[in-house]
Amino acid sequence: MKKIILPIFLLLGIGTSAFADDASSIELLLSSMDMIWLTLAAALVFFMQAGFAMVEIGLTRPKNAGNIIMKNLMDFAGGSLIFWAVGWAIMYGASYGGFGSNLFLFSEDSSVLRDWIFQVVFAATAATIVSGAMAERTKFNAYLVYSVVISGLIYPVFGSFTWGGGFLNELGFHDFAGSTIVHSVGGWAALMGAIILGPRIGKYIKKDGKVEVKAIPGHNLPLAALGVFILWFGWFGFNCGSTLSGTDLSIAHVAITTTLAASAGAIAAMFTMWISMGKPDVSMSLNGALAGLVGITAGTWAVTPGAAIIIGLLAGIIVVFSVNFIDKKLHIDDPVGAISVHGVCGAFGTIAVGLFANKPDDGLVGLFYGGGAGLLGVQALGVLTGFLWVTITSGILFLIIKKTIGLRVKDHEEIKGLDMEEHGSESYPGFQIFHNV
Amino acid sequence: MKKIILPIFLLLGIGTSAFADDASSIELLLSSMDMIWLTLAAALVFFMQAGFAMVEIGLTRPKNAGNIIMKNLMDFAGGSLIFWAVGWAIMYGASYGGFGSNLFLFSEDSSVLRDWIFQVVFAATAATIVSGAMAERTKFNAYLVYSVVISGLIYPVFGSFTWGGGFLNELGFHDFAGSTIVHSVGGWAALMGAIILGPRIGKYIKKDGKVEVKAIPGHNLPLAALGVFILWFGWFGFNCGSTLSGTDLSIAHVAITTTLAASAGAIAAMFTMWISMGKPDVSMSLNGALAGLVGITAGTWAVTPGAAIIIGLLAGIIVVFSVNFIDKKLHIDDPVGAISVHGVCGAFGTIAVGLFANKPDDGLVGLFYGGGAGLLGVQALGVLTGFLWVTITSGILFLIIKKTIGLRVKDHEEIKGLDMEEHGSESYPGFQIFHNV
Amino acid sequence: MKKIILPIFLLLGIGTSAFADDASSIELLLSSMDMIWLTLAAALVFFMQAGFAMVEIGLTRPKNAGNIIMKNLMDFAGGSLIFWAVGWAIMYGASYGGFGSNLFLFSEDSSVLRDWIFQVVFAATAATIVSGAMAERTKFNAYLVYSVVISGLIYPVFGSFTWGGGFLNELGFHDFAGSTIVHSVGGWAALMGAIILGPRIGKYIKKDGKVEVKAIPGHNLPLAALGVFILWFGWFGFNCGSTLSGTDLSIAHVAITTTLAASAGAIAAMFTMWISMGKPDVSMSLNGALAGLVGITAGTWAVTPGAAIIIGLLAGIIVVFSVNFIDKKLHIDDPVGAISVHGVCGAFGTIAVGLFANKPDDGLVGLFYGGGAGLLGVQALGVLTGFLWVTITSGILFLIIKKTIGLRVKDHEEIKGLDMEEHGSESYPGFQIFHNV
Amino acid sequence: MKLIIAYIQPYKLNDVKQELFKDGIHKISVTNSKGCGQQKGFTESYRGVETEVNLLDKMRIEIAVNDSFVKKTTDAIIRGARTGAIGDGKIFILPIEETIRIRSGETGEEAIG
Amino acid sequence: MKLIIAYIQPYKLNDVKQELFKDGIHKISVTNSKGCGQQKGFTESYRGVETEVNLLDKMRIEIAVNDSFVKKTTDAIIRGARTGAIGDGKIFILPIEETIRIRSGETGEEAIG
Amino acid sequence: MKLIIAYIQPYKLNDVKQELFKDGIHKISVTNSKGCGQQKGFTESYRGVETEVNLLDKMRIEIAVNDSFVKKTTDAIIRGARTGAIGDGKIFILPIEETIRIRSGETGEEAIG
Ligand SMILES: Nc1ncnc2c1ncn2[C@@H]1O[C@H](COP(=O)(O)OP(=O)(O)O)[C@@H](O)[C@H]1O
Ligand SMILES: Nc1ncnc2c1ncn2[C@@H]1O[C@H](COP(=O)(O)OP(=O)(O)O)[C@@H](O)[C@H]1O
Ligand SMILES: Nc1ncnc2c1ncn2[C@@H]1O[C@H](COP(=O)(O)OP(=O)(O)O)[C@@H](O)[C@H]1O
Repeated sequence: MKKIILPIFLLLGIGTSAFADDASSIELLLSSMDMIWLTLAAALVFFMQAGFAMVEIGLTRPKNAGNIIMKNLMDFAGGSLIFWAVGWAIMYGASYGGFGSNLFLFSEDSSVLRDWIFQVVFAATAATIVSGAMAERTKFNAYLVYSVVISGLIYPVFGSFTWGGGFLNELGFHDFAGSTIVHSVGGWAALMGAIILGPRIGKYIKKDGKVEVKAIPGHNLPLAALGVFILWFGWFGFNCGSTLSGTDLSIAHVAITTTLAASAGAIAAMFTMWISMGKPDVSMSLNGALAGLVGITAGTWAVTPGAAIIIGLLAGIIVVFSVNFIDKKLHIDDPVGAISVHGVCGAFGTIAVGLFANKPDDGLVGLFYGGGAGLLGVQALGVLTGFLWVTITSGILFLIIKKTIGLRVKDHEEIKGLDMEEHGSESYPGFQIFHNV
Repeated sequence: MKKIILPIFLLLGIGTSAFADDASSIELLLSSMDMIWLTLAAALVFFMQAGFAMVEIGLTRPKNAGNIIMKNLMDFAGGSLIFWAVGWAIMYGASYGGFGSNLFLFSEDSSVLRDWIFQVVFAATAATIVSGAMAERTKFNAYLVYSVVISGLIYPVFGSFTWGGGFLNELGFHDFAGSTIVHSVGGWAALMGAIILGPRIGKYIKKDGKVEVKAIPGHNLPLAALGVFILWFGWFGFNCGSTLSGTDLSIAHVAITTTLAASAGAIAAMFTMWISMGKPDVSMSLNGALAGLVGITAGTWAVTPGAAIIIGLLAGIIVVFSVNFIDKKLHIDDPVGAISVHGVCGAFGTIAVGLFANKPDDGLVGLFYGGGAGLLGVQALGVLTGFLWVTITSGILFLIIKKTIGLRVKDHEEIKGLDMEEHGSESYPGFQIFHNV
Repeated sequence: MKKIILPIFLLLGIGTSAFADDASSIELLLSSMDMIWLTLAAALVFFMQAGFAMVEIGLTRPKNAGNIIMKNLMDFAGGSLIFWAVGWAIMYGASYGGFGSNLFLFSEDSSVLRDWIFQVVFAATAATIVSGAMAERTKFNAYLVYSVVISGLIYPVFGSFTWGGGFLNELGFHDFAGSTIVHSVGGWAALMGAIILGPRIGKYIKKDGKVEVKAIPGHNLPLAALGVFILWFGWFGFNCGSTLSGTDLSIAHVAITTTLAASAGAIAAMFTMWISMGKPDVSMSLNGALAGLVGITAGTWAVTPGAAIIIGLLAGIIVVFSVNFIDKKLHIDDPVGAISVHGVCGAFGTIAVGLFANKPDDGLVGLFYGGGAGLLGVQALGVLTGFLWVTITSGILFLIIKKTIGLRVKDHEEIKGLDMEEHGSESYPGFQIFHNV
Repeated sequence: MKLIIAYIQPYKLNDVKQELFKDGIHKISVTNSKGCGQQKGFTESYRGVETEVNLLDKMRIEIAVNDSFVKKTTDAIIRGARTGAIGDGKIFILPIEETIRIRSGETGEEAIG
Repeated sequence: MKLIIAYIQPYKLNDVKQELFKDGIHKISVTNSKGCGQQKGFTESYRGVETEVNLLDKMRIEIAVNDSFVKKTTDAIIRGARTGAIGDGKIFILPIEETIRIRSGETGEEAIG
Repeated sequence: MKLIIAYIQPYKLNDVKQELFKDGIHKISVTNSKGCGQQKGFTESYRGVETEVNLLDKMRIEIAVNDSFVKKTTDAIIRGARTGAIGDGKIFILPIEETIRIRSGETGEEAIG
């Protein structure tokens, strides 16, 4: 297939006769719309990996930046290979002709391939969410093992209950683009990881029986902000692409609810901090935008723009209180707020569908629109199932890793930084860095 | 709407019968093309927010980076909510069934929603341009107020004169993607903001009656460069998307004139600096690329590739002289050159349409192509109207803010940095920073 | 063409009658699919410029960052102008009505314009690859001259042999998206540039007759990682766009092989380093992802996902050994590994088509699929032709530059940094930098 | 008056500060430094090339005190910084001839505190 | 010969330099430093957690002068750095026993200027 | 005991270190500094505005040695740092009254090495 020659060919003569067959041309066009739409959406979602990496780097210390790069690169790399090998077969095998025939992606059906490329980037997103919560103290090889298991097993199995057509799907559980299926799955695994790992040295200081909570400031807010913008940008693919069809005219509706909820989340988080702490905090406002995005992801298709703003506002408030609660009360050390942003706001967003959904034609009507508590119940069930499935399986996984190869680096490695100890080099040689934490 | 299940459905049987109705399929396809085109273009334009943020961060000092993040995040967040509430109704209400019925976006018409998502990102662009010119000294709450008013009132009203179908539109004013309507609007508001704020401490030193102009170098050129690449990338959506239709075959023409003008602008600015100052300045060359982009935005559809190069070259030269003039003669302190890039080059580009337009079939012929001075006059009128509308309204706005909540931070806050004073934290803790300016 | 008004127009009445003519609507739709597909793909490939810039900045020293920005900006700017003037005519003139009629892009045929915008970004990619290998010691004006010649002559001539329809194309040489045509062309020019320039001061220290190889660590791994993610993202446009048609249903296949090969490359490079050097090196793993991408680029359309993984793995291993060999044995100083990533892995990937191709319907069958050595031979011939053409022409070019305006900065300029000496300013003023190398 | 210069491990800074504060020493100046001493360097490797790094990050503390405070100050530093491992650092004591407080122009023993 | 060490507010560096130049003192060395003294620290807050920051950015200036220049130099520093507010900084004067100019090998009073 | 303070060109640090190591001096501390001396500054220009930069990057080396090592040390520094051009730098020698090794509490001549 050489460049340029082909399209010219098409334009000269052959085209017209071939396309006389209107029906088949239309069929081709319809397929092609889905093809380019999902491929471009997949590219956008892929790019979110860069966003996650930048957010995590920005909100942690310079001595671990290289390690964070490696985690974010390798959870995608390993995750996509394992999803190719078995993950896809577990998640969608039932819908596409059985588990066995979907191992190693032997299909040559362009629509299967199209769906695969769009799905693999979601699996990788779920995996990479965890990285942030476990930052600055996790052994690199342990992280590699974890990331393969979540992409190859934990995520796909829960996916098979839902998008794959399993029991939650049959009950009418609605999670359009993955508030629960992707974000909460990542968020709850992050929760278990952060608990089992324990906090970074110096985060919680015991003093006269009381625990003093210390801030460990992120070292590069511009990178963190860039990461958030990249994530928001990628979310156009994440949510809009989840129409799964390029000829679905609800695409703009999805884009609008996504955008408004993110905006509302950022504003709500900012004012919540401003009022409760006295200053509009930068990194928390960034978290607020992400909270709005995660919160709207389940209902983006089913709620009105106005409802999206309310959901975003609530997510932005929730994320602040959740981060505070997890840090100051539970003393779980989550450097980037992944548990709150993805776990908690993902759960909230999924339940919000049961309140705000307004698609009577599709049988999706939430409590506030007179649909009763039925949908709400199903949504809550989905959230709960996800929570249990992930906390149990990822908990077991992290404990096994802890007992075998070990989950956490040694104290002196943590103090020195994972870049030096795990990867043998620094990330910012040349810059003078004040390494007192 | 659950994942995967839907498209499979389409592929099995139901598809063929449903699509037997070719005409309706074609209708759907045409609508879908517009839908995915404008949504993707909107995503690209949204991403320009990241570009603006990175350019502004890169060209200012490290002590204000967090504040810049907040401004760029919040002008989008606040701007999109106010555009949802009233901005859209002001700008396009007349075309879509009246002001009243367009408040709060109650429409469920997919084509309206599609247009809205594409338009909101333009409103946010106009707003965020101002941020750079007012960097490092503006009170954060004042900025929030400003950004809501420009996105909710100043921009939409001028938009209603033009794209909204108002009097300038009826006179034949041609501004394809917004050299004036978006960029100059932002640029002139930036001008008023920078004047009313006054320069940063240490920028212009009075000495024996003469004013000495000092450089306050930007602290992170790599981020600034990244920002410019992001903006250029986003401009593919900004200009090409402004065909407003995915089945408009002039898309590639627009892409080409955009690319060539940007290239020419970068080269022209570089050589202008090289010749006049002795060295090819980095940040000014980056400005040159943006100048070319802004300059071509009005005429991108109407001029030939060759003319685009000329426009880009001129914009690249103009931006250098304009930056110098504004800094060294007018002593208006614009840290990123926003007034010159967006205001001046936006005006120039709009007028250039009157010179270079070459679309006789559409009645768009510029002076150099034998179209006489008619178009030129209309273009000039549009530029002038924009200038007056924006300078007056934004001038009043900034003065009101100044008299009420105050526009500028206190001196000691400026010296200490807005990150510490307005947001209570640093953006680069860990890095050793030489804070002597 | 004013905003919004047009689509509204379409929706009201006129639409239906106009579209009664189904056949012409279908024709329009097919053209539009190609139009938006190639324009969006071009935008993605354009964005790779940012990726190249960030990788190069990240892997070099802070004192040269501004110079690297300028090189990466200007090779695109200059390259696109020269490609407009003559490059396109050289490369594709024969296919589009002759050399003469393709100078300065006077065509108004939308399909020609569409192809042009997609091709120009490839020319710029080939050019910018060289920048990394010549980083930190090349005179800026010499680089400008080089970049114009490669985009205007060296790349287009080789392109005319292949994609342009020349002899290699006629022999059946298959390089889908440019492993050889783009990447090796850049890589071999990089090789000649690095040889003729000589190493950076302090890279190879002669001591008692032996040469000691020193590391000159890159100063900003987070930026380098961001660059790699941007490149990978852009590769969705680079490879998938090379279907050259938006209605080619192999797009997802291309996306999948691209993604899997990149993942495999990253993993292979990481483990190769881990096993051979004891630690999973960050920058080499990043190179591994790029190696996988470059390696799959030729065969992305023609090989299965499984074969793509194998190709990626091999590319990831090869790049490590190649970087080591070039550095430690040949003592050619290539700061970013461009020669290995683009030259060597590009050649490998092109040859891999002769081994792994599996498209019997198109006559593309590799050795391992029973296609015999025929294709392999043609592929090898293409690789060799590319190598000879580029090394000879670029070698001559660099030597001429060396003898005339000079290729390399003076020693004291190199020590002080190109930012100060060539551009008169620093890239990170404010940050404390440890300038001992 | 003496100038006490101490090189300590960076991550011990907070402990040292606390010990000093406990003993009423509130005025200190801290600088980023790189040092090499008995503590061996380490090997970094970058893209497969090994590099011996023997300049390690250290904190350099400067405290000017009146003579009677010297012992108290060095004791506090030692309490905060000692781990018993190589790399703990050194303290150097230099004579100061005069001290001036910029704000008030006070000099000598008054100015130091 | 004396070594004059001064800690000043970072943003006063240019003023101090100018005052020194006016008085013919052209040789100085400047280092980034963090200090804590009478000037109170401030509270940063990061993600809702308050942190007391009591190491503030300071500039550390070192000037080696011959004995006759000491007064001139400290006066110039004070002129440039004094605002009258807490945090203005300190000057310490230490004895130098020998000075060597690396380029020429000159020593003593000749070398210092 | 003496404290040897040397300001050198940043890119000469490796040479100086090597010369010191050759002569058995293994303990040094290095700080980033900016200096201005006989070496003229240079003109940067940013967006068309010229700025005189007269603080140049320097390395500040501190070495504490016993009296008998002073000559050896300064000679090694000079060998490593001298290019003969302006900007090579200076060496200052100050008296140390006491040295303490934090790890062991040793003091005096024992502690320094
Ligand atoms: N003689 C010296 N001159 C200058 N700096 C020294 C000297 N001795 C030690 N240092 C500084 O103190 C740090 C710790 O010294 P080291 O010998 O590693 O500690 P320890 O004595 O605890 O083994 C060194 O990295 C160096 O910065
Ligand atoms: N005794 C001291 N030892 C070391 N550094 C000191 C001492 N006193 C003051 N400094 C330095 O001087 C800076 C200014 O001191 P401070 O007491 O705040 O100023 P002022 O005396 O004007 O109130 C401090 O931040 C610190 O860096
Ligand atoms: N009197 C001094 N006081 C403080 N620092 C000095 C003094 N003289 C020289 N320096 C430092 O030494 C550096 C080199 O001095 P310079 O006069 O340029 O070298 P040279 O004597 O070789 O010409 C200066 O940049 C400054 O940091």
